[in-house]
Amino acid sequence: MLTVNHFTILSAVLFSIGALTVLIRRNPLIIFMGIELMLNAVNLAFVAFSHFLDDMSGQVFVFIVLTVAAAEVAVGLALVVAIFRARENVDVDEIDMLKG
Amino acid sequence: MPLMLWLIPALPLLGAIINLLVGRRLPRALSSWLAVAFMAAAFGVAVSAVANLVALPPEERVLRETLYEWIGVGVGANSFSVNVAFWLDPLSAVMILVVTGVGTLIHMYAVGYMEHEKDYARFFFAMNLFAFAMLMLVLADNYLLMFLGWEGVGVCSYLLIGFWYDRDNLAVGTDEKFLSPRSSATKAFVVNRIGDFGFTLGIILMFWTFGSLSFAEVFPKAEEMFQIGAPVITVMTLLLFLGATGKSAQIPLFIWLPDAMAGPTPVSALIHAATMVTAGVYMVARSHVLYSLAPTTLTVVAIIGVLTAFIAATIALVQNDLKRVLAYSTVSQLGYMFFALGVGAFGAGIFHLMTHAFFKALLFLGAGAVMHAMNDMIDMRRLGGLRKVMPITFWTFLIGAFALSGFPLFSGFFSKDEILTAGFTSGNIVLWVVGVLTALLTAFYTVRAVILTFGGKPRWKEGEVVHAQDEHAAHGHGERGLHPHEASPVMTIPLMVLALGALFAGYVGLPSVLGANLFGQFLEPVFREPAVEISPTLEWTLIGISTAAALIGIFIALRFYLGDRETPQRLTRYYPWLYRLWSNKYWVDQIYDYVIARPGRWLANAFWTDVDGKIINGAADGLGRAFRNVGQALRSLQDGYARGYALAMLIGIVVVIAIVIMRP
Amino acid sequence: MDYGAFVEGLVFYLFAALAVLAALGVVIARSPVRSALALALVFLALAAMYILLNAPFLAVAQIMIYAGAVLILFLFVIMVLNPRLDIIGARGRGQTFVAIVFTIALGVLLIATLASGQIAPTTGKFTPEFVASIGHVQVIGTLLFSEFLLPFEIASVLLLIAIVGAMTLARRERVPHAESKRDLR
Amino acid sequence: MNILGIYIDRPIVDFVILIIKCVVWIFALLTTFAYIQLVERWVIAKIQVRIGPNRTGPRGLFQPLADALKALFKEELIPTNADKLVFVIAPMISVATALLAFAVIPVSPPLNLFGLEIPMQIANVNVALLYLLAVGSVSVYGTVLAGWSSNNKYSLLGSLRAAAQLISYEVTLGLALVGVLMLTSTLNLNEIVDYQKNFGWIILPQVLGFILYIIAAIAETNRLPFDLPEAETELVAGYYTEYSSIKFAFFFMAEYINIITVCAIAATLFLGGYLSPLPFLPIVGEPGIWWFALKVFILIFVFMWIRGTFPRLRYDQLMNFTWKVMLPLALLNVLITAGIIIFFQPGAAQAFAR
Amino acid sequence: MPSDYFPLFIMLVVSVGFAAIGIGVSALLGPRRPTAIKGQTYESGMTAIGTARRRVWIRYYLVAVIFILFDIEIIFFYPWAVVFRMAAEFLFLEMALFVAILLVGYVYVWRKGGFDWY
Repeated sequence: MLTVNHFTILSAVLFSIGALTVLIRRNPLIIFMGIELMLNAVNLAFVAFSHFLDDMSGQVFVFIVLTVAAAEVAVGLALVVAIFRARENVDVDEIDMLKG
Repeated sequence: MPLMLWLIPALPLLGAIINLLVGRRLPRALSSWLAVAFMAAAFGVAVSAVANLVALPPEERVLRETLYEWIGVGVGANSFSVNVAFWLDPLSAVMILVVTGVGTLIHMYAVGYMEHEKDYARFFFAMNLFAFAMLMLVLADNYLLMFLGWEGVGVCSYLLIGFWYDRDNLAVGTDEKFLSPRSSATKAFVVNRIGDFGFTLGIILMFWTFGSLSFAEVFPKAEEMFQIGAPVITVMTLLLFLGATGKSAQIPLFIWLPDAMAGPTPVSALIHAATMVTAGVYMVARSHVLYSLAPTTLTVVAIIGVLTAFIAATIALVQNDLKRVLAYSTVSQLGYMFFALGVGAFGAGIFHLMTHAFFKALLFLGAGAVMHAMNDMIDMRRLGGLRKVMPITFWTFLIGAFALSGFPLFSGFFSKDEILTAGFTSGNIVLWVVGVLTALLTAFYTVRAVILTFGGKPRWKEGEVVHAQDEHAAHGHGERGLHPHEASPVMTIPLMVLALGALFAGYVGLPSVLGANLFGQFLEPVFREPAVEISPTLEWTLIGISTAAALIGIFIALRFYLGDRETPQRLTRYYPWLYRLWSNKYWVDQIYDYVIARPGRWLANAFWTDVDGKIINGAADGLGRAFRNVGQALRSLQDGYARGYALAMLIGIVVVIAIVIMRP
Repeated sequence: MDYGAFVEGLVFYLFAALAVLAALGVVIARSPVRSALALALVFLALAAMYILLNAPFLAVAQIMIYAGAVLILFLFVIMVLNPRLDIIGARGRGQTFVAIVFTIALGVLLIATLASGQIAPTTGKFTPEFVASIGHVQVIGTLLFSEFLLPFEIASVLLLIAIVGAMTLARRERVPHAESKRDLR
Repeated sequence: MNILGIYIDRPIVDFVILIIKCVVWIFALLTTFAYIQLVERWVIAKIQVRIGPNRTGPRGLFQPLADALKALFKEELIPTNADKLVFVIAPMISVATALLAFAVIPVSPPLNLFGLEIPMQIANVNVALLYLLAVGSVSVYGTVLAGWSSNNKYSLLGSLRAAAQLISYEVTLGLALVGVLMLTSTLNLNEIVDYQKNFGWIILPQVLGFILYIIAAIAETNRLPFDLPEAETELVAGYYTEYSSIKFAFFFMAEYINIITVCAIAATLFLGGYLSPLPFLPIVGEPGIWWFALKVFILIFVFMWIRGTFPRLRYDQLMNFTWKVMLPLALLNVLITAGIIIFFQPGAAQAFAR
Repeated sequence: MPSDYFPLFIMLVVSVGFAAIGIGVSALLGPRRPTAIKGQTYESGMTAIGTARRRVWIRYYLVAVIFILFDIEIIFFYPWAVVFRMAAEFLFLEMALFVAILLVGYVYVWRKGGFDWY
């Protein structure tokens, strides 16, 4: 029998891997992918809880998250493209204008 | 049929949005007629809503419709919620019919009047938006939503007074200098803000006292919790009344209304005569439950009302600008309405509000037609003889003038008479005497305006080039000199319809000796006024007195301006101080300037240079320096690498989760 | 033996393993295209999870939007920019090491939290039987267009902003020779 | 929770039947692909007044077999600088998604064989239509990755063009089907066919939707006049320039199976699926599958006809066409359908009975 | 029910298996004699110049962005369409608002030349 823990633990593992991707990769595109991975992990948890609680709100929420993620990727990648065109470079470690 | 109250404000709003977004791209006729169409549609919906209302038995005549919860805080006993909800009872029914009905006519008139303006889309946008705000104001079922409309009409009024923001002033053909439209708009806005401040305080106090702002909750609670004369209610009503004096141009805040004439004439007609300025009257009438609990406030309201009526009437006597005469007469008539409210005759006040909307809109539109014909020249000293040139305008204007002066059997006669009767029976004989005197003055200056404008011989020459405002003249037809002509049907039809209203609107509220006061009965479920029983003899006497006042005023005016032309000048010579007093409007503007504006400016300067410059800036700079030093120290932690920050965040999250888990 | 539970478990562990391995692939793949491919596998595995969780509509939406649109956009950007193959690791090895340690700590803490918790008894009315009787898409549609109407409409505003934002950011310069090129046709 | 449902009663039998069905489906599709491709050569030859294949076997009937054997035995070439893993995976994605898409299409009413009722589709799922779109969007990967991994400029351009075209037309394709859903209120293909049993073919109220769908489908399958991605004159052969042997055959196979699939979807959604066009005719035997096949082949013939007749579009015309013409038309179709439903309520009884 | 989807899982396994077997068999049967020339990419018979790992036109990215947003629109349309009959007029208004807002973006893209391919 599968329980909610099966899915939430999988979700936790995927989330951690997503976080790791964000932290150790230098290519902003792959960092972005890590973020998508984290979002998906959370979605999985939502759907799992939604299923095991017999409540659909979680699923509708995931549906909305899909929309938000798509919009986010569209704009985020546009930023990457813009930065790349300005600096001919997509290494996040060389984009350090946040420096205080 | 489902209730569609929300449509009434929504339709003008839609029109406003369309004109805002695409109005400039649309053909001129489409853009302007669209605005008219939305107003007419709103009128249609309003009529059907009122029909629904009337179909109910009198005691149950309240229709409510909640759109959604606007603000909701807390649950249970201490919760506070404000809904976007509408409330239609006989009082708001009268208001929406006036606003949409008269509004539609004025919009239609404006199509002709604004024909040559380049910014017609902006104009109709603001007009429709104004109608939206005004309808929100009168349909709101709570004070906060009403305040939304209240502020909304203020903003629209600002936009419309300053419509010709690029001009200097409008006194065409004379050397008289008035405030420029933009200054007038600012003045109106600022003066209104003072009133609004009181209104806001009143609302806050109300919320503090009752925990609610909705009519349905506040009024029963007020009657339950407080005795007549309770100080809280008195303060609250006084504060609300301060708001009303701002919006409805009463002493001490009446000074903005005459300057508001700098806006286009349809604006003056719609906003500064028929609707917006009556918002204060409506608000006080709406809050009659509260006011009935505060006799002190009622006395204040009555005194302020009568004083305003009298003072404005005296100023109107000596104005040379036709629109300004009408503006002061508006202030004066609003004073009458407050007088009625102040003596507890709420129904009479609303009755006068309605008849006034008809005839004053009519008079303004007539004045507008004259301006249109005379290249914006509005100085009565240079008009005259227009009777032959513009017959329709003349006759309709004359009807409006008779209604305003209270000539028997015209609409204004009935409503004014009802107010005076109520004033007399309430026992305030002094106020009543001043009211009657004002009625006499009203009749005088009204007829004076008619004669100077339309009667006698022309004081202008055909083809004469008047000194017109530069770019306006270029858009109008000023360059070709004066060729007065009757206005086009799109302008005269509203005039005629309004004239019918000015003639017959009074017959719904006949005095008891002549018939039934249908209007009063209609409003009765709202106000629950006890009908004052007075003897027919007394009533006939009072009717006779007000008739006499009107007739005497008219007679003097005829003597002065048709017969012996020397009399006015002689009077001016004999009583120069009186003339100066009136023509300088009691120096109220100057007093405000010395008492408030200059000290204010001085104080602001002091704050700016000393307090702000030395104390606050010094403190801020010092703090800034301190932060900068600390920041320099911390700077080394911020290496600017996004992933470093992300890692720091992760570490923080891990630590927090760990702490949460480890905690027993 | 309960075949149903057996197959269910089999499918779950199969796709769970696929998801975790593919996710690791995202982290360690050298080429961004391969990372994207691995991510696509994660998305497919998650779609399978959604089916196991009786949410088939979300499963297809997941594939359509994430695999079919979002990742395609990634691939396009990779090809438009063609960044050089990059190496794992931050500027210093220290940061990578710390990151790995703390990510593992995060995972362990999350799992510990989740495993220790007990799910509340079901209260909702959307039991699998109920959803099956109406249809999953129908249920989602009904909810989305009644209870969640506002988020739905706001989503359109969000998408509008995204369109405008992406257009403005990515297309800063208008090709000056556009007209002349048009003439050449 | 038991996910296998019906399989509990007779799990092994059903499982075996399922495996057999999958294999049968794949081979049926491959055979159809092979002979359609042959037929197309004949048809195009006729249109272009040529002769067409006639050497291998009687009238060239063994030509497909010969092609298959050749593909298997040829040397496979992988460019030196290619990303080899991705290079190999790409054709697999293409062919697997093509095969997967067909799985939800009901080709006939359930068949009675040896006393077992066997549904004539691999999976009867409730989100079938979305599933088809989802599989379609995944198949884009095959194209993009093939072009990118080859490390060839023509291939890269071809694959980008192809992908841009595919995703652009996918929007219209998806929107063109919305009208059907509004009428039938379901995404399940069997239920859509049932709806047509009661209320007539959907093509009648959905003419515009059908036309839009067919145009988008032609573009989705990279057929002339929308075969820009593989335009020989500009891009050599587009994204599969570098492919040879079985991998090339896979792309070819995927393209034709996709043609079959889109035609089968059109037949199911708009032309009554396996239903007889003349329901009052006495039914002999189990004709559903033959009606279905007939409809699909007619549609495929239309595809061939169009290919033989129209010239290739220019790429800018192609993109303009979908975004500026097809997309508004598809929205218009939704609007029209909404109007039809609101004012005439066709098939209302069934929709509310469900 | 998840069990409805089990056949798709089997079909996935079988199709991928088919593809893998095809590649494997071909690799076994076909000859393999790679040379440097064979390993070159085909550029119309000329020697290949440079690598194909270069940047391509930004417009492809723009198409993909526009596609994403319209893909979302479609995925919203489908559940809408299947429940459309439940409250046709009301749902129509809801979707009309949604589409109207998106159409603003569509018109924006059109006006900005996002669909022009020159």
